Amino acid sequence: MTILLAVFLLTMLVITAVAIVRTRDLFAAVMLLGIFSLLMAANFFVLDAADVALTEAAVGAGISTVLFLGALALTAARERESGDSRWLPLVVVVIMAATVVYATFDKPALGDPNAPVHQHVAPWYLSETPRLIDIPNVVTAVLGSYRGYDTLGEVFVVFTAGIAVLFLLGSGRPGELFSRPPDELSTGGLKHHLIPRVVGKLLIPFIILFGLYVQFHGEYGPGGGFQAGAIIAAGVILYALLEGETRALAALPESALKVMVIGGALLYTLVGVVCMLMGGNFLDYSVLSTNSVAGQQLGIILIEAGVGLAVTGVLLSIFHAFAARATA
Amino acid sequence: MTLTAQLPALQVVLPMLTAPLVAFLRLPQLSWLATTVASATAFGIAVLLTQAVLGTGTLDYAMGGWPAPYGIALAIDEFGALLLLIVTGASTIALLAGKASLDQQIESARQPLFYAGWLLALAGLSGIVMTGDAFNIFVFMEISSLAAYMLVAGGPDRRALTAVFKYLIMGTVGATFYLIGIGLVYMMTGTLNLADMEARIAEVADLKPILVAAGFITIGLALKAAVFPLHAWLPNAYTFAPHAVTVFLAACSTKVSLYVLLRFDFFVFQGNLERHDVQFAGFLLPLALLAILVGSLAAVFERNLKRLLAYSSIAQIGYILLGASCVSLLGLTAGIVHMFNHALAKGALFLAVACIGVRLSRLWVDDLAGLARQMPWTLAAFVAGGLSLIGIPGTAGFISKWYLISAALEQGLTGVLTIVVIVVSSLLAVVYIWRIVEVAYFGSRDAQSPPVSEAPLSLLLPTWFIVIANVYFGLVPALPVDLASAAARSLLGHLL
Amino acid sequence: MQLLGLYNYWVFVVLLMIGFYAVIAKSNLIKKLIGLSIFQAAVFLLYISMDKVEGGTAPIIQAGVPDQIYSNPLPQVLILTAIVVGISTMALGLAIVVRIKEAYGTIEEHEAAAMDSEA
Amino acid sequence: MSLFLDLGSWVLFGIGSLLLFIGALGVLRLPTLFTRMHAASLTESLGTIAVLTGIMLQAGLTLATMKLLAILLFLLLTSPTSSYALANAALLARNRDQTREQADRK
Amino acid sequence: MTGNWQILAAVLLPLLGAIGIAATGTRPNLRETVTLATAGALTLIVWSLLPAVLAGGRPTAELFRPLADLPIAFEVEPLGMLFAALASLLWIVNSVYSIGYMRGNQEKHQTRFYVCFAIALSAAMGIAFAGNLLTLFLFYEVLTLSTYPLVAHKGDAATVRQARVYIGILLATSIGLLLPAILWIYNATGTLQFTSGGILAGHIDGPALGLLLFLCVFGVGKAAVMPVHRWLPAAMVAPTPVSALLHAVAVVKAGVFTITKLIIYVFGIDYLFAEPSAGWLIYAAAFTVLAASIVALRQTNLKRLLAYSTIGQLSYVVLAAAILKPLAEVGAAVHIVAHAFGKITLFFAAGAIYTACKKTEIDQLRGIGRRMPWTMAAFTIGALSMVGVPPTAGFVSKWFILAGAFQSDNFVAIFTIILSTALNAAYFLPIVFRAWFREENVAPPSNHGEAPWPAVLALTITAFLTLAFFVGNQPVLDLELQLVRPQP
Repeated sequence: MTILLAVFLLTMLVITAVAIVRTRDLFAAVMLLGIFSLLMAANFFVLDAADVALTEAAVGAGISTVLFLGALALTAARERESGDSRWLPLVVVVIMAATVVYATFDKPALGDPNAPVHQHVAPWYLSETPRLIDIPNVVTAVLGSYRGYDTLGEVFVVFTAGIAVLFLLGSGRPGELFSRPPDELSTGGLKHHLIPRVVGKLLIPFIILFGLYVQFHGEYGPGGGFQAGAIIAAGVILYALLEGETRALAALPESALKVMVIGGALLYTLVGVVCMLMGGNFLDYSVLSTNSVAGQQLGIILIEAGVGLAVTGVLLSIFHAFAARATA
Repeated sequence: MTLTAQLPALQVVLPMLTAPLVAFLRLPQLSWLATTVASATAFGIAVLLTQAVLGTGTLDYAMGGWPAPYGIALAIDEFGALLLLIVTGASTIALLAGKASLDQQIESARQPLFYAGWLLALAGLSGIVMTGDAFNIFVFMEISSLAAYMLVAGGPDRRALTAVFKYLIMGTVGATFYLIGIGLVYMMTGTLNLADMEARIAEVADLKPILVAAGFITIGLALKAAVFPLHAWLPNAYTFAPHAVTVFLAACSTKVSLYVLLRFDFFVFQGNLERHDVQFAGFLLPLALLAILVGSLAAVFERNLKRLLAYSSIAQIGYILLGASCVSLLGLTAGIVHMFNHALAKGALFLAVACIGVRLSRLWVDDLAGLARQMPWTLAAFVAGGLSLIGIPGTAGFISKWYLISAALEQGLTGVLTIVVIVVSSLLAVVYIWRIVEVAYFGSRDAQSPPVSEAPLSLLLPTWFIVIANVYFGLVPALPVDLASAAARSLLGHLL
Repeated sequence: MQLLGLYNYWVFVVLLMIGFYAVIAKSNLIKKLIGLSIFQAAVFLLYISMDKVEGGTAPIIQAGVPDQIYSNPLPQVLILTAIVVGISTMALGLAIVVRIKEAYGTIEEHEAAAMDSEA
Repeated sequence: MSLFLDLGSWVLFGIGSLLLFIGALGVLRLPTLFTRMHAASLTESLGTIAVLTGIMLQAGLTLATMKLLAILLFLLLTSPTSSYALANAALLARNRDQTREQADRK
Repeated sequence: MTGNWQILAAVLLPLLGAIGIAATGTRPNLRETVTLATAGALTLIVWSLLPAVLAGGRPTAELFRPLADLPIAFEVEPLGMLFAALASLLWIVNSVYSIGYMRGNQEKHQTRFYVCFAIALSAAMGIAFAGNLLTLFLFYEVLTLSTYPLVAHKGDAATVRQARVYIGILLATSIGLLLPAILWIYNATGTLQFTSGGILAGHIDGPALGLLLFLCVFGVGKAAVMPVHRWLPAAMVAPTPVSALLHAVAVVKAGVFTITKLIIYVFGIDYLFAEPSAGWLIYAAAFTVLAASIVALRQTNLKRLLAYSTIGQLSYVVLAAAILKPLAEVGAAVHIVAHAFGKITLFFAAGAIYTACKKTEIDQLRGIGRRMPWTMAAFTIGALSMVGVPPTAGFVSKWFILAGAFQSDNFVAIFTIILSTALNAAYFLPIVFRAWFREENVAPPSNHGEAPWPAVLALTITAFLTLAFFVGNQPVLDLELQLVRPQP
């Protein structure tokens, strides 16, 4: 039965992708991209990847659509035809497709349990986690502890994106982060749209609450720093859309954003450094407390908090950077 | 917890720790100072690591305390140590020299963010070089690329933006190709640790996904390393980036991607795919030869000084690949040594360009007319760097030319073609360096352009330090040659 | 199950190609970025379709159930990281597009190139 | 007792899917934007309630039911608001076009 | 930094001198004294090595060790000793002359001139004492680069174009041909050390040896063998002391010295003699001698005439070396000395004439003998030495080369020498005759007398040396005969 659902979702994916590429109206393309991410999230869920589905939905559908719309507001909304030939790209693409299809001939079939992927590293994770770290969600265990160095790199990718956008779209005036000071920003929001404001004001606290739930529920069910950061950021962005950026900046001022961005990145690195100081290797949480399993759990909670802080701070800074940029 | 045992982790953690601290500082001077100190300490650590590696061979460090295939393990061998020296050295020199030129090109309010980006690029590059995990390479490659896009986008000219956009698109496509490559290899071997992967790849070696994976990885990394047909992003990116950034990136960013390419092709695939060396040489040798010729020719006809040196960089990358595609101990040593020597030669040249850039706004070759009289020391440094690029004996360039030609001689008949190409491109290098020497020394400065004074001492001293390093490593190249030959021996472990 | 396996990879190939085509053929910078995100999304599909085990569920170990088959957690961790890398690159790309619009007045690559060639 | 619950959920599923089908048909067949939106909002409100209550009956008094209840409440709040926002935007856009047409015609 | 201190001093002293000259750039007199002091000290050091080498010793020294088994090392052997002694001696004379010339013509950039001069001499010393091919190649390139600013001294468009030809050909031949040859030798034999009797025996033979010889001979662009000679006339745009340096003291001599050294110490005389594929060298040298002499006939500019005569004379040395007989090798060495003395005198004379009355064309020189008797006397002695008339040095070297040729019945060599002697006479003697016995046809710009005294002093010294060498050539012969007799 699930085969039918999976095939349906995959076909919808392809249709949406083709629609995205063909449409000339960029606004429609961005909306379709949102739907594309949602379908992708559903697909991931069908393939038993709950954490990834949540991330794809929160980050892919939520934040990326907001960013694209922010950019579209500052640039043109319609694509002009370039007119140069279509054949060369098509030929290159077809050759590429042929090589990749050539690769899929003797690969293991989907889901067959004795594929090499399931023989080597994965069973160790599944069998050892209850003994070593003892948290139900193995994905968070691998993300936080076994491959914690990857996730540290990941936080710093987000951090780099944050400072890069601030560098490009920032104010260039000492002390101010965004290109227009808070008082000049739009205070209107959807002032005269009563219904969205009322419903929005009702929902925002629950969105933030759900974000915190996802943050701290990461060890037990799908969730974690990235997803929580995205959800909380989405909540605050909704507030900014409804009440105008000035109020949003009043709620979470520039200094708060700076602290969150720096705090998140530093928290993660300092946890690693503390582990070094206490005798283990970098990011070896078992030295954090007397009992190694408790140490691991403490470590994971701390770094997830660091990730959550950093991601929220960065996503909000990026949104404000785009929003505060004066429309030319 | 002995400090030396923790050094591998400290190498990456140090710049990572300072980046957030520097990002939102009020005083731009303080951010520059902090960045330079961090970069200098990173260079110090790199030197210590190199000594340790020369002493005891490969250094292993399990991240998070987890054993190799399950956790992420750092593995620093001679090849990695050499690259570490190049990356941290280039960053330190570019920062020391670049202060004056950066103060001109980047407004002071944005400088803290800029220097934070610089530190992240340094952390990313040194992270790639040390890690022994395939996916970890991808993550750090993304950190260094994003930071590099930011640094290049800092350039004053508006064309820096279109250049950096093309750089971003091609860089991301390259990284994603690499990701597909690792995915296919992971699908067939079930592991991401390079050493473990190399062990387990033997029994699935002849299956189709592995061959296509090798292709994807090679193309993806070739894109990141600006190997000949995929080099479109490099000339504009280096031309319109701020001068200090060009010094840093030109010296080490493409070489790190070449490091990953060589590590994958020789360490992982070499032992297992039986006709791999034929395929590798057959595919990359023509590309390398084309890169050398086209790069040198384009440089001869180029009028913008920085783009001229960028095209010459493409030719030099061709040299490194040429050495590697000889698939012999001497050839690999030549390629790896040339990574070091090219970093020195090109570093000196771009530092000299930075000195000129501080005084002149437009850097076209005919803008340099008669400049040698006003800026004698800068132009002397430029000529010295040029001589090292050509490969005059007594400079670092000569050592790599010496190894490259002797490696080609071992190839028998195809070797003769390689030698002809090397010689022709060296002569082309003579042509484009001498064109600049003639304009600078014998051209006449037209009347109405204002008199130009010599570059500030803070820029000149590091430039001349690198020039003297060029000559020193030309006469006593023991350090890079030992590291390179040990690296070549470890990479070719299976063939010997 | 066999059909779905192949279908999954075919969709991966098709999405990869659509994304790659958009990156190469389209001259609008935002359309290129959208193409890039489809291109990366396809790679995510490749990784995640590796982790499915027949009859397995998401790798969340409930204490009660003894011999439950779980899917492979590792590709999921990798893709978690890759998604956030994708979004970061997207954010930086969009910031550059905004700056290009301010500098050149257009976000069409061929128009910007034309303006440069005259200069 | 469980037979009765199963029967109830089956009935609710029947009603829900019927409503969803009618809604989809409406979106396809109806001419203008506003009529289509009317059909779409039909599926969002009633159809969802029926399907979700059916699942809740299946799940019985467990944590999952509470989560389903939260989803139901969330949908009930957001879908009408989004329909309103869409309609409002369409209305504003249409007025703007008309005023522009009148201005052109004058 | 180990080994015999004199050798290291000889190579590094001019560099110190160069720094000294650069430092004292602002005070001309102090700068001149530093130049002369360095030149004097260098000659003393180099000549102090003479007794050791005459006694058959081979002092060695080492500077750096860039490649594992290839140090930058020096080993003094008779040929190198001769070249070094010649170069250091003539540097003193040349410095004296250039002081007069530069002051006389108020040339600008004089500091740069003397600095590059000193560096060039240091490179010449390096080439002379080189113990292996790598060291020789290193100093060979330094010589090319340090003489470029000298050639492009005037700095106007024409000079720069000619300087481009100069640097282009020299760098192209050295990187293009010589470097691959060196690497081929290193790759085949595993060593680049100069050992008497050659190192190629058994490693490279048959047509490959001919090809390697081709690479070496045409790789050494400084020897100006015919197709790669274009740079020498192009270098005439330089001021005369530079041309004197290029022709007599350093650059050309280095080229020919390198080829002789390669033939003796890398290829080995007997090994090359037995190899038929190496026979082409004699024809190339002969062709160069004849063609250069014929072109010299039609030259109107005095300095270009001397340039082509030099190309011819140089190929004499290559011809002598190519005869591959011990006596001919000695003749080659002696000809290096003889041509040095003769040609530097001729160039000094040309420079003096230019300084005195700005005349450069041959037909302007009618009757100049009476105005500048000392200069023209020296010019005559130089010309006679070029032709090879008995009292001059030229005769001695041609005597030995002919002896070598007869020893191996090499008729090509004999015929070439005789014909070229006739051609030399044909283009030198008319100038001398017109200068003394014809009336002035062109009114001189000023009623000028001799050139400034340092110039005249220098050219009389070299003229005297040309004559003295005819008599006192015994020490040089003993030095060179060591090449022939096996090592004691």
